[in-house]
Amino acid sequence: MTRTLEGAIESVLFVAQLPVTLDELCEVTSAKKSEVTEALERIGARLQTGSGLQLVRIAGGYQLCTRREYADSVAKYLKPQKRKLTRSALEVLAIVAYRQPITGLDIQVIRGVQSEHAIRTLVDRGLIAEIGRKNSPGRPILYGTTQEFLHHFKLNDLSELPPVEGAEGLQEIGA
Amino acid sequence: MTRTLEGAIESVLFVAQLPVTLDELCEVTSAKKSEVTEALERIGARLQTGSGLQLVRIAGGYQLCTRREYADSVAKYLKPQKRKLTRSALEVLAIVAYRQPITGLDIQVIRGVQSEHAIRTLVDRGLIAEIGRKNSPGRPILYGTTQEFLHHFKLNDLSELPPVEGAEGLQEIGA
Amino acid sequence: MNRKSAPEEQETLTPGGIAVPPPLRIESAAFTGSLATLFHLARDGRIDLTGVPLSPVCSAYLEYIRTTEQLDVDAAGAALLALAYLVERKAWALLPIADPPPPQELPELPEPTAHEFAFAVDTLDEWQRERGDIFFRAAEADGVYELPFDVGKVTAADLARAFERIMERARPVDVTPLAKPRPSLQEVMASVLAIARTTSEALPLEAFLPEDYTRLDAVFVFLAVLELLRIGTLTAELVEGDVRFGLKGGQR
Repeated sequence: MTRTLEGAIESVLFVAQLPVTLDELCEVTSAKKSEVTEALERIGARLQTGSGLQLVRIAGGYQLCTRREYADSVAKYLKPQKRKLTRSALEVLAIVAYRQPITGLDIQVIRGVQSEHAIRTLVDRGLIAEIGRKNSPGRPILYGTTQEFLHHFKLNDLSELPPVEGAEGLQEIGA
Repeated sequence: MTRTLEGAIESVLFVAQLPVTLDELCEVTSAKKSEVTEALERIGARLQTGSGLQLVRIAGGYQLCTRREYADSVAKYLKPQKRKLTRSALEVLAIVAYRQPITGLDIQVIRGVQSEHAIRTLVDRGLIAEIGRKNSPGRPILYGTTQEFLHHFKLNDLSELPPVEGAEGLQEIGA
Repeated sequence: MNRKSAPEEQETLTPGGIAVPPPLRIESAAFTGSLATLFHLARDGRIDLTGVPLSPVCSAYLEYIRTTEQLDVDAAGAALLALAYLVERKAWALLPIADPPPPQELPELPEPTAHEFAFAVDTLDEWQRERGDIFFRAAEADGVYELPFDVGKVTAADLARAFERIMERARPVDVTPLAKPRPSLQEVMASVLAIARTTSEALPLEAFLPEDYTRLDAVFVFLAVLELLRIGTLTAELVEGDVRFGLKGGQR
């Protein structure tokens, strides 16, 4: 079989355990960005006809994954543990996502309730992480979201989060 | 998109870490052996046109893998992923490997420089891990190498490390 | 079990000004010692109170209150506190243990809360559900990616048969220590490869061995051939039911 740029990219995406950035793909294949982008489009299109896989843009890169239609078959094989985040963890996560860098105390002030457990859970899950220390007494930890956060919600970058500005803006979006 | 048996099988093969047997595929897709076999043939045929992947029969099952033609691209991508340890991280790793269990402070004493960052990196990479606590004030963490360490350096067990005796040997490594 | 039976030297005030319970002594299967010690052990969770009868201790305490002429109120108060604590702890210990409530599900959030993020939270929740339906290749895949090698129709049994055949003809390893160290697998692989390069034909396993070879040689050559198959340098094919090995892509 003749080698194609498409094939090379697809094989790299297959072995990658993380999203592969455009730059990485260019470097590995020694191809131009425009060529790689086009090849990625061709791969995406080809996968749309009959494949169980799809190509997604996620966490700043490209990654192969299974199609939603086959979630039950894959789940039946993998028997994954349901690891959905609870409402309160999601709330803390949203606050961190929009207000990062933010301290645990500030999160607590916004929510009005103890949030340590939720913060711990999110850190353990790798969705938020210490990204620095605040220059105030006690030098509290500043939290921010991680690549895993983008991955968990199938986001490409933080700009894809729905805009949140006070209650008015929210009603418009949610309406 | 409509669901197909082919798509379901392909998505299961994609996520599987090991070859999936015909029986497993039948069970997961609730399809007959003849149907699954035919679908597998269709997948194999489809992958032969332009894909970077191939379907192989191996170890009594079926597995998706990259085509040989793209081995160099795959290697080019995977290699830097594995070899990003800095000189100082390697130095700390060597010290831990030979002196385990060892505390962070002891590592610092041997190297004569702050080693927290390197230790953190190695812990993050799963190459060293907490293997206990020292029975001294503050009960500091004792570090040791992991299975991943052996794997990373293609070692069978720790006895395969080149022999090093005393501090002179260590300096050689760090030199 | 009363004050008189216990040593008298015990202080009723610690240096920190904390009153110490009067030295009521407790004798039981699970614990023998003073009330103060029992209190400390219970507080630190180092004793199972269910095995310690507390009612006689309470009786002894009442006896102590009634009979002591010059009652030390601080000490009596401290003892009462310790007793009350123990009784409560024991009561809890005797209660059936309920399943701990799932901590994450609990908080229906009290006011004030992060209303402005409600929409974002809903969105994240929805995205999380959607994301739960797609799967990536296992991120925890242990090990390094390796291309499975393909030997076509050749089976493990074919390889084993070829191996068995060369082993039958091999002589045992010399008992006398060898003058030169045995070659490494790398070196054997190189020699196998050199032989394979001499012809465009696929060769039987024997072809890679010298006329007179030991079992060790046979094992090494077999392993070398397997490794060369694995890395894709050699291919295997069946010729009249016999497995033959040749260079990938014909001659070189």
